[in-house]
Amino acid sequence: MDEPLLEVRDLFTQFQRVDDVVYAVNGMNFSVAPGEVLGIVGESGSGKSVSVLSFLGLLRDNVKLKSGTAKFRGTDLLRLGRRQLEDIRGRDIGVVFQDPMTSLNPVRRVGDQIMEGMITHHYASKKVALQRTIDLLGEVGIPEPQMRYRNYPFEFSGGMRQRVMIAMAIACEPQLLIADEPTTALDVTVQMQILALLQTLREKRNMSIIMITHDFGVATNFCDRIIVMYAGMVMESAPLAEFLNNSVHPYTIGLKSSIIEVGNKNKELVPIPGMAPVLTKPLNHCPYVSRCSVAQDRCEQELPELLHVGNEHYVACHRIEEVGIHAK
Amino acid sequence: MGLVQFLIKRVIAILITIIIVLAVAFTLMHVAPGSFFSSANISAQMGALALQSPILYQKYLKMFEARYGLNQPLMEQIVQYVWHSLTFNFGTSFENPSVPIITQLKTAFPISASLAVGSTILSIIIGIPLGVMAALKRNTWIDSLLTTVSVMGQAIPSFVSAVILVLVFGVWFPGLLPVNGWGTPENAVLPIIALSLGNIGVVTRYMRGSLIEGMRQEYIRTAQAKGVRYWSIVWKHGIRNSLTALVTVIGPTFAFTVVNTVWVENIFSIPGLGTLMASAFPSDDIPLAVTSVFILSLMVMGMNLLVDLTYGLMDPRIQLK
Amino acid sequence: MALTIGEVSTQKVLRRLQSNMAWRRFRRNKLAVVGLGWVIVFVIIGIIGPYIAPHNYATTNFLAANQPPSWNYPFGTDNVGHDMYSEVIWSVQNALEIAFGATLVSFIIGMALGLWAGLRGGVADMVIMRLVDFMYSFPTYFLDLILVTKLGRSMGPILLAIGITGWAGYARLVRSLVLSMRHGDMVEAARSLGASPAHIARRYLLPNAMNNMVVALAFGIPGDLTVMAGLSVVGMGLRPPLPSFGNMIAQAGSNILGYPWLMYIPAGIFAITLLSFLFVADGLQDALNPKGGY
Amino acid sequence: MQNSAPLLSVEGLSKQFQVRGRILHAVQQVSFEVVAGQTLGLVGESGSGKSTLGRTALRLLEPDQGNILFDGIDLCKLKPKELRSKRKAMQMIFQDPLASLNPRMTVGMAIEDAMIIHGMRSSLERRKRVDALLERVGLPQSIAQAFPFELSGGQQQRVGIARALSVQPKLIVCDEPISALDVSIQVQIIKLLQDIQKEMNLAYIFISHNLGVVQYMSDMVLVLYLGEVVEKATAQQLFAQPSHPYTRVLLDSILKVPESAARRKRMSVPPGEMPSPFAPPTGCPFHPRCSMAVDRCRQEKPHLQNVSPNHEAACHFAVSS
Repeated sequence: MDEPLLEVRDLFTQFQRVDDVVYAVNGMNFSVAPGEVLGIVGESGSGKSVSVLSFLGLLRDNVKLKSGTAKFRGTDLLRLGRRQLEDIRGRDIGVVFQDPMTSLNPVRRVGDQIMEGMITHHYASKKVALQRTIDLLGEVGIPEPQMRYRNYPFEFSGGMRQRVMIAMAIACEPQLLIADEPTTALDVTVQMQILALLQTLREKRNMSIIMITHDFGVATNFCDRIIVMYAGMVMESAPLAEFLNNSVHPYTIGLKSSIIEVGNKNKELVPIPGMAPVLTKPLNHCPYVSRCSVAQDRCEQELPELLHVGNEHYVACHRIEEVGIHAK
Repeated sequence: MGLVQFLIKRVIAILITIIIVLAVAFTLMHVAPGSFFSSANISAQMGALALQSPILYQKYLKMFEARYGLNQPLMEQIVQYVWHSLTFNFGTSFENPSVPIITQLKTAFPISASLAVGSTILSIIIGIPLGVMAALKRNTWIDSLLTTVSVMGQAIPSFVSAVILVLVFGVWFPGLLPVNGWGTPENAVLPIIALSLGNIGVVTRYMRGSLIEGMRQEYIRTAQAKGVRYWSIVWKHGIRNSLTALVTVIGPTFAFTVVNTVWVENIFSIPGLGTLMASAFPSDDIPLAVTSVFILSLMVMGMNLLVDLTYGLMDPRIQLK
Repeated sequence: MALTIGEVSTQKVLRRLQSNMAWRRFRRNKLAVVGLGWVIVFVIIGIIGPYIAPHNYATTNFLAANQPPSWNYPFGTDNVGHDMYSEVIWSVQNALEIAFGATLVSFIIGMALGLWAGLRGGVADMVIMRLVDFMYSFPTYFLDLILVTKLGRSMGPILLAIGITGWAGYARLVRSLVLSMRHGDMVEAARSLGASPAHIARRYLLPNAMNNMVVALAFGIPGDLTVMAGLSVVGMGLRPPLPSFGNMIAQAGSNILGYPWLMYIPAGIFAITLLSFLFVADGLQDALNPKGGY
Repeated sequence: MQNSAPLLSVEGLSKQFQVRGRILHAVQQVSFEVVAGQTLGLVGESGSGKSTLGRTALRLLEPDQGNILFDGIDLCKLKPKELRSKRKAMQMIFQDPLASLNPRMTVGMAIEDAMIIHGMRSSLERRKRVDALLERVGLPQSIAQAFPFELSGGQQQRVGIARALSVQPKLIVCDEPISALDVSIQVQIIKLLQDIQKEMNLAYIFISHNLGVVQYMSDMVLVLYLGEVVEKATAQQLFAQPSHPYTRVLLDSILKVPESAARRKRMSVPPGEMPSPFAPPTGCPFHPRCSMAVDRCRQEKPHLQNVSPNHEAACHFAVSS
């Protein structure tokens, strides 16, 4: 396999709140190969966004602890100073956020906002950057870009705003694009347009994408590899084919049988009982144990490790053998 | 195009406000029982004359009535008064009948205006960097110090800080700066300081709050994701956006500054509108009192108009509405 | 998380818990606590003042005029021999009447008009908001001056004047609170339950607007105190010898070079009082409207 | 299927809003029926008017046109007081349960409030009923003393359901009741809604942008586009034979978890975005995005017509396709 573009090992992130500490990410491990599209799937509070934003230094300032390594092309991002990290953000790694309305500065022209990154990184001169901004707007599918670059965000529709965000993220031709729930705020038809756009851009540039989403449909149709997160941990990680056919973790299986889809009217929906744990204490056992149908004593005592079970397939479960056999 | 329409609308609104205020003030001052012009008051003032010399009394009464238009129907009096005021024809005061009020205003108004405007500008110039500092050093000792000091500045009225300044520069260190009068640039120093303390507090606190709020917005994170340098983010996305919001507090702040000017002028014996007012009100010199109020209110309304315009120019979302 | 409390009267317990949380946040703000202490002392002096003041505020004694602070006259005397100590004590009472009386008048007018405008909408809203804009477009202090000229320079008229000119801010606040809630899911849910407008106002709107209102009220008090004293500065405050901080400060101003103590003490106490009210208001703001978790 | 008399029958319902002088036709000429014990699904993208329709059908918003017959009574003719007392038969569940609950009421008080409004039972009985309701929606009784913000999203939605049930309604409008919830919680809530529907013979109007959920829940489905019904069919027919091009575009845009890696969906680009509801296109509202559009579609507005029994579509080509 290729040398990974990004390799994250043992990442921990904690937040200080007024009265307590939130253990948001509890030992996250994953890597992204050049050109790969990785999907990180999880429910709210599973730490899927936090884990990625934390090594990019994009979290608010109440982070209490950040540990582990996040090697991007050999450089550990967690060891970089603010200035060095700024050099990488926007130039080598672009980010698209969920809500394009609040993620754009409402009182600055979109053209200026797109040019800002290029000028910061001395990627292009002002004049070139302007031309490139217009080209980018055209490339992401905004009609009449030579007029529209002077508009303000509120003059665009939701889908168009997200296109502007994407143009901004790819302005300096990054090798890695992080898309944090980029279609969650959008209607299904627009979601499809945005995903199609991302796919085209990726193919043209051969950049890697990390797609953070709570939507299994989006992840499985868009990504090459899927990571399922729960309580700040990776529960299961597998290449798409393996994930679709052989996923074994009780949580993954529970989620799969909770998905309500068109055409599955007769599918038996099996709800996962209970709710996600409150992460105000360090984890010392499997976080899924209280909701798991196959849990044993051991699951309440030990934290499961992420183990390789073959075919680039990783699972964090004490009951892996029993479950695995059961699932097949 | 939208802006011109907006401007016309606002000017009309101001005109209506002024007319209402003038009409109400006139009615209150001239007609309501107990006013200077009520028959009870007139007979009390001139009763003795009526007994001594009824003819002279009648003559004086006629003159008095003609002079203040009392012989006309009330509605006409009001209309006339409003029209006169709008054309800056204020007549003469009771105390000083030989000098038209407009002449008095010509010296007093520039003094008050320069104090109010000067201190507003000074407060903005000083308050913004202090507010930015407090916001960026949030929850440190610098922040607590700045916040506490600005609360104190806000809480202590200008007439109290003015007397403290008089105490300091009049009693403790006399001769350093003049503590009363007007005419030299030095004369303006202490009054402007007294006026500005509170406003600096307001601007600092507002700027702090709005910058903290602004730096929490998601577009800040977007700028960070683009790799934009910290200070560039603070300036381009934080401070610039906060300034737009700051413009909106300048209106009310200026209104309060004008009131404070009245007080400070009295403490430092500055011959501005406030001093005129302080001599007019207690001695029931109604034309002068109402006129000073009118001029000062006009100043406030003018500033409000300017503020609205600036806001309209700064925020593209308003322009296009 | 879900609380487990005994079976009895849990609602009251919870209310207490909630107010405890607010109190805990308030207590964290040291300045607010100190301010509250001073406000309490101030209120007590205001109530018992007439009984503890050694002299009547109007008692003059020319033999003891212009004395610096001494054992007999702790705050000194002025040019007609008023005991400043007694004068300060009497002034506290007047200040309190304004602080709570005038502010309350404004508050009640503002709340009523704001509720009316926000709930009824339409023409009522338009008229009230025009009135609010009107009150906002020039300093109400000038209106107070004109009103006091008309109504007279004693306690009642001044209180009334300040009260009936100061409501615009409260009205605007209540209206905006009501409007923000009126079209929100909470009120929609209550309406879909079949709640009457009166029920919605009483059980949903007012309880949720109250915290903001209390904070606004607290911020209003120092403002009204300042305006009252400001009337004295241009010679239109309480008619002397009625005692007020404004009068003392205005009078001392003219004698400051000769008898500075006449200024130190009243101005100092007045400033500390205003600060205390503002710190308390600030503390209430943090305690009642905490913004987000982190 | 349509044998029993409908519980709710809506005819020609229209609702428009005025936004800064411009008229927005949020709902236009919509007719439908809801049978007791059954579910009517409303689907459409944001801005299609589905939420407005749900609210107008309950007369929470005043309709501009149309009739609403609920349980044999014309809702539009009721006086406000009569309407309020009728509300206990028709309830609502919201997308954001936290926003729909009063933050100053405990869960118990919130559920009780509905009973208080309708003058139900003594306080003791109310409490008993609160306990019973909490148990029914799967919450522990101790939660009655908690405040809404202390609960998880799923728990909050259960409280919303308990409150709606407290007055024993016949119809509940569910406005995106699960779209704010996590996948694993969604199924819990769906199951709960289905169970109580069976138990209490409830009718639902189920509003959602998620076609899968709508298919799962509904007996009949209305597809809305720019405030108009473009297709109306039994759930079975709609998903088996979508007749309106818009319905087909919607169904095409859905990303299902594929059975294998080879069968994942090609991201085809459905054309265009929903036009501004302020300036809807002439003729068929969908024509600018429709691959089949011809001149006739640009000029002539298609009306709902039968495609097959219980299946109508508003498309000039509906029958032939």
